[in-house]
Amino acid sequence: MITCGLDLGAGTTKGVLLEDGQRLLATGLAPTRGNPVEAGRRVLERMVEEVNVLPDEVEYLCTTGGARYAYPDRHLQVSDITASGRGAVFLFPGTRHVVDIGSQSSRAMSVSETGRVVRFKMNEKCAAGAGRFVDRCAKYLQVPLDEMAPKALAAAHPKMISSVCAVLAETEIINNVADEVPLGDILMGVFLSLAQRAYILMRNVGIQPEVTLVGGLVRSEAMVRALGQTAKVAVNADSRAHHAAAIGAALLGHSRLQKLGHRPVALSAVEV
Amino acid sequence: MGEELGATDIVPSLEVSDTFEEFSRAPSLEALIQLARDVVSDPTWPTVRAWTRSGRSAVGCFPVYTPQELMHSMGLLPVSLHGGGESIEISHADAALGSFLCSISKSTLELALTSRLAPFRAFVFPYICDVSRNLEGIFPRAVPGATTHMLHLPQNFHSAATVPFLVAEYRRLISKLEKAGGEPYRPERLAASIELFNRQRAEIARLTEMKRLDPGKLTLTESYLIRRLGGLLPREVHLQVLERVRGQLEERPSRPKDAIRVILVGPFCEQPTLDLLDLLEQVGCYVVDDELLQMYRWYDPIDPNGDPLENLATAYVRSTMDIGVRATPTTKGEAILRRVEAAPAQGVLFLTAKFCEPALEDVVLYRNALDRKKIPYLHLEFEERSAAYEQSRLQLETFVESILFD
Amino acid sequence: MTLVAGVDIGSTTAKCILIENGEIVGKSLAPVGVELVKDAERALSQALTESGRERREVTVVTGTGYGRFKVAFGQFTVTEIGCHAKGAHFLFPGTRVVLDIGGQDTKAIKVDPRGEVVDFAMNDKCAAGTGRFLDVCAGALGYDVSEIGALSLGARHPVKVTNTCTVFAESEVTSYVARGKDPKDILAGLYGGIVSRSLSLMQRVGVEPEVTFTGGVSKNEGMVRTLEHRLVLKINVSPLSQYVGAIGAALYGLERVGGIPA
Amino acid sequence: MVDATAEPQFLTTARDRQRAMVEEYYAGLADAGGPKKPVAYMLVGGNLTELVRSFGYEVVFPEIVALNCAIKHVSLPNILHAESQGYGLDVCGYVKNDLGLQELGGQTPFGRIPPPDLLVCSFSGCYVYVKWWEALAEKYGCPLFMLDVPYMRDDPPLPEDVQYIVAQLNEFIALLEKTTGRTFDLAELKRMLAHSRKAEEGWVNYLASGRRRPSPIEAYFEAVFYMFPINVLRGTPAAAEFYATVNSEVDERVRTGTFPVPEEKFRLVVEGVPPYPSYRTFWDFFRKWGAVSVAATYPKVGGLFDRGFLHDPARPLESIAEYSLGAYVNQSWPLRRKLIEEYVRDFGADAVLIHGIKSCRSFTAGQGDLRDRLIHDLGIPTLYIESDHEDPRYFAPAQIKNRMDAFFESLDRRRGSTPLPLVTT
Ligand SMILES: Nc1ncnc2c1ncn2[C@@H]1O[C@H](COP(=O)(O)OP(=O)(O)O)[C@@H](O)[C@H]1O
Ligand SMILES: Nc1ncnc2c1ncn2[C@@H]1O[C@H](COP(=O)(O)OP(=O)(O)O)[C@@H](O)[C@H]1O
Ligand code: SF4
Ligand code: SF4
Ligand code: SF4
Repeated sequence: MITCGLDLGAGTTKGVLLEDGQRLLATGLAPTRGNPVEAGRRVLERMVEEVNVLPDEVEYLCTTGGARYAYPDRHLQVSDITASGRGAVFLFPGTRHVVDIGSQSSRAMSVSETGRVVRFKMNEKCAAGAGRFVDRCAKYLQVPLDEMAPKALAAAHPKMISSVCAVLAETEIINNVADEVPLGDILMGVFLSLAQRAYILMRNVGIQPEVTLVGGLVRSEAMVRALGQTAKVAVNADSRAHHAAAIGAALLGHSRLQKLGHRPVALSAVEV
Repeated sequence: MGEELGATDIVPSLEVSDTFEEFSRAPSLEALIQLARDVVSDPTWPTVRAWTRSGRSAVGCFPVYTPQELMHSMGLLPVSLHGGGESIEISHADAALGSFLCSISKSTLELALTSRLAPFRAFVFPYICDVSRNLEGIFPRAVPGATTHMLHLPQNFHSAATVPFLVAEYRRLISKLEKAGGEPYRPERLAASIELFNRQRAEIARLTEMKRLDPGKLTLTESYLIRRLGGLLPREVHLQVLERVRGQLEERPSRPKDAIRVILVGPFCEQPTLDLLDLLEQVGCYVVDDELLQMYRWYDPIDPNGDPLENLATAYVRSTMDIGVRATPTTKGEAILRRVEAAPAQGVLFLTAKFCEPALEDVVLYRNALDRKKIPYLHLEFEERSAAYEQSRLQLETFVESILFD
Repeated sequence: MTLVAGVDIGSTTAKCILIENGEIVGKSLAPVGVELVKDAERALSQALTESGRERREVTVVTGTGYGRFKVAFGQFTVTEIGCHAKGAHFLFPGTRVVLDIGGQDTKAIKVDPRGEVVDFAMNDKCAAGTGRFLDVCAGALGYDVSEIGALSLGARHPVKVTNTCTVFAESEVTSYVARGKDPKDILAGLYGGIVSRSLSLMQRVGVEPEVTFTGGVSKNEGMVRTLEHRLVLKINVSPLSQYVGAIGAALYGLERVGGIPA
Repeated sequence: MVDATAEPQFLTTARDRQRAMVEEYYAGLADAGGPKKPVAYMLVGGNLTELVRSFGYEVVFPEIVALNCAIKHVSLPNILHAESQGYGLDVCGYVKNDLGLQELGGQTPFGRIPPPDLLVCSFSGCYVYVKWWEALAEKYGCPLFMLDVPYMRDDPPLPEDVQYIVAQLNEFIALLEKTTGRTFDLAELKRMLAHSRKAEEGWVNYLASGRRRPSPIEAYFEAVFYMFPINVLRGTPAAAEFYATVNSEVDERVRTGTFPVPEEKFRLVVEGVPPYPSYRTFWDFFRKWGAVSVAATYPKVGGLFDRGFLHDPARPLESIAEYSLGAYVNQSWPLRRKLIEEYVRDFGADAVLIHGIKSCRSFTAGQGDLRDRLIHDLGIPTLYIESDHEDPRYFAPAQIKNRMDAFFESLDRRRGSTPLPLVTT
């Protein structure tokens, strides 16, 4: 029984194929570029090709992420907080606290042993402290995203960024460059500043080990380190955790399918 | 200040007859609700214009506990002010009031500064919080010529001196209202008004009880709109509306769906937008008890015998509900647990107006009690003019899913 | 014959103006980078080159803008608030209110008939509603910010941009583009939002004619039109609007050395 | 320009005495709590210090503890802790500091703050008081007395307002008798009120010296330090003696020509709660421009003694009632505006500075309207600056400095001065 989870995020669209609610068959990723439906379809197509199954063998599709309602060929949609919680516990069964940092938002949640969200907290109105900030810094400092972490981890005296704004922080970074702060220190400062913001959310929810980081920022080892240092806890991380919400969606899809006992018809786009 | 930005676009849309017949004659429940929706969303005060057309005066009442019975008995139309809703743009009020304040205070001032409160002769602000209180202090300059009054609402609910003080306080108000187009105060007329309001509140209580027992019968928004009319229409008319609604609802079939039962705590003063209220039920909640529009529900029946002014004051002291702007030390936690049990509800939705400090502070006390009993809850903040509900939807769905999926 | 210079080191651009005999004789504009001190020097030398003058001819250099203390070679500093007032008064003597929207902040300034600041209001530190907001959103539309001004004219069905946060607005714009919305309509929506926030700031000082619009964003025709429409007022915009701060600074310097103010 | 890095000129003996009094006070709290030395928590606005002390209570003012934490830069951990308990960003910083501190065990750099045995809520001027004390009552379960003080809309207050408070005070006395087992000692209360009156007279003299030109006192930044005795130690002889010391130093200052800034250039009236977490930085921004505050509303949060009210031992309860009505923020906006306008006139001020607090609505809501009236109706130059009284995260030095500079620059210009020489900082 194969179920698909699609996480239609603001920055990137992530997908997974899951077999019997247990085995990850494939993961896929594509930039969303404002068109989640197309991105979702592309991710699905590629995954199906990769593992060589017929599209029809994917029996249930559950969407999540900001554009979860936009994708017509779904059977169910769930919120990305619900999904991330499930996904994190799937990857690290001991998880009781999840931090999710994506391109535009950061959230913290506490979860039960089944991955059910017990309490959560997110920033609503302001994108400060989210991945977009990292992207802009990368662009400005001309360091590709993947090369940020090694440089940041070598920092001797990380320089924190005080500006709250994901856009205006650039100016502060300019000043740091002007003051000849080493690149590594600026980069690590960026991650530590994000961690600081995430930590406030985490405290609001209540921190309980194990803590798992999910979302795009998990790709950066420097972010994992920064979060661990700031919150003074060990942080589970795994590159598959970028797909945590997609995994969670696939899992919930699986349990729905089991409950129903048969494959339902797809919902068409009901609302945005 | 002085120039009239925005005032130019006040174009009265809805017209209401000064007999308010259309409300008691609406052909169906749906038609009535549509009418209510139109009236509530019209920033040009159609019911107030209808009332004042024959030379009568209207009083704007800021939430929560204004003694509307008293105004009614003096031949005035008490109208609940709930800010500007989604339709108005804040461009003047921020400057006068500051940015870190609830929407209702800002948009109420914005209405004043753009001459949209011209149909009113007087305004009453109760001391429910520092914002309401300070707003009163800057209001007269915004609506020159109108009377404004700050009503001190006592917070000592145990002193023998409180009722006499509140009676004296009401008398201050009376003398102001008499100068603002009110007929002279007469106790027997107040007693009659109290009886009328008792009947109106009893009907509202029936309506909310119906929603509690059979939440598929009417939506939260429907129930809200019907209640909200009470602050806009003459009370006699509203009573008729309520009685007809009761009859129509009895015949309406219930359409139950798979939803969780929650109680809604926090919006006792500023009111969420209709879209947000819709959203609560769309994502799969049944709101079986709420704090919306406290002003029409603040008393048990008021004793119609004896000195009516004293009875009105006693009612405030004895039987107002535990909301954020009424001091109830050491019992807040228990109160929320009782309400959850009485509903009965599976969870609590805290929906507080952004920057509403009294509500924010209570949430913590409530949360502590709910945590002890492991009752799920969600806290959201709302603003009048936030058209983006995606973040609220996300959080609401997560909350519902956390209860629905195990 | 006093030649004076004003150097405005903004958050986004460095501007320099040379004034002689009450007339502007040279100007320069360049983006600011990481070394503000050098940017300031470069702004001045470019303006000199452009006008064929030499450094030693300049009697006084006055610095303004958020990087004013980096105009290390200057003799005086004045805040950009004072300079925008003075500069706007110079260009439009009837100015009573200045609205300056630059790269990172927005200011409303009330001035008296002599061009002195009576009152001012500024926004909080957030990129919402500033030039940066437009830069980012223009990027999401696939344009440069200098192209979007004319583009928005003639919008018929402005979209509603619900997010004020620059980051959120950027993806809102992206999704409108993906849905095939007309860039005209998206821009009109963006301008509407910025203008609302600017009006609220202007209300703080009180709106009265004449209103002069300064700063880089005033070069955006669509913004000018939207503002005029909402104010129901014709507003002053000079071709030199981005230089207004530098003009004011130069004039302050002139006064200081006893020259004839304009 | 003034060298902003130099120490401001304090009245050193008085300042030392004040420091010692604060230390003694906190030291005295070390073993307080419980039946032998019970602790009452009280609020500054409309406080009942004398009455509660006459029953042998030690008094704690969480607002003052909070501002002390902020000045000492230790408020943020407390605030963050309260936020992690669910207190939102927009809740008053004092409340968050206190509730965070309580949860963390009450330890401060100036001593441990004991938990309350009695909560006295004088609801005078701030609704947050009610909410704050509710939270403490829910946490500690100790008795709470709510003194409902009518908002001051009429000056002088109506007799029914005073009667209402006196009736509540009598009920409070009965409660105090019950909780302490002591009987009310009227003579003792009168003695204490006499001490208070003396202190109040001294304080009023101190404040009045701001009328001199140049002003020998800093009526905002410096006066804040001298508010401690008038709010916390009223009813003791020490408070009265303290103001005698202060005033003799003010005289000394006039004689020797030592002033808060070497050259007084601008005389200000200041409205609003100070930005305690960045107190010195803020002050330096002023001193740099030769600006001195000659009168301020904030030092009157405890009571408007300088407008004629003094405690009266001959009318003990009535005068306590009148006192509690008179807290500055319990004045309606028309009365607040009148006071500020009078200060501008009586103290010969050049301008008004309003410091708005993001998390305090009581003081702040409507300050924009005040600003507007002062500038546009009365032509008084006014600057509005916003930050916080407790939360260091809200202080944006560069922006605040820019606004100050622009403001003083324009004031200076109106006097016909020219731009500032460059200082590279
Ligand atoms: N190698 C990397 N190093 C640092 N950050 C990364 C890396 N890869 C991705 N990211 C961050 O992850 C973000 C995308 O996260 P994602 O969870 O996919 O967001 P969304 O779901 O909102 O689209 C990007 O904005 C980027 O900042
Ligand atoms: N040709 C143009 N058309 C439209 N907008 C422009 C143009 N040039 C600059 N801008 C806008 O002006 C902003 C810079 O304004 P400026 O006043 O120079 O800022 P600052 O003084 O803060 O450096 C840019 O962010 C951009 O949005
Ligand atoms: S501060 Fe920056 S990230 Fe935050 S709302 Fe403003 S623009 Fe967005
Ligand atoms: S919403 Fe809250 S803060 Fe605003 S007026 Fe009402 S009670 Fe006061
Ligand atoms: S007056 Fe302001 S600072 Fe004081 S307790 Fe009330 S809200 Fe807080």
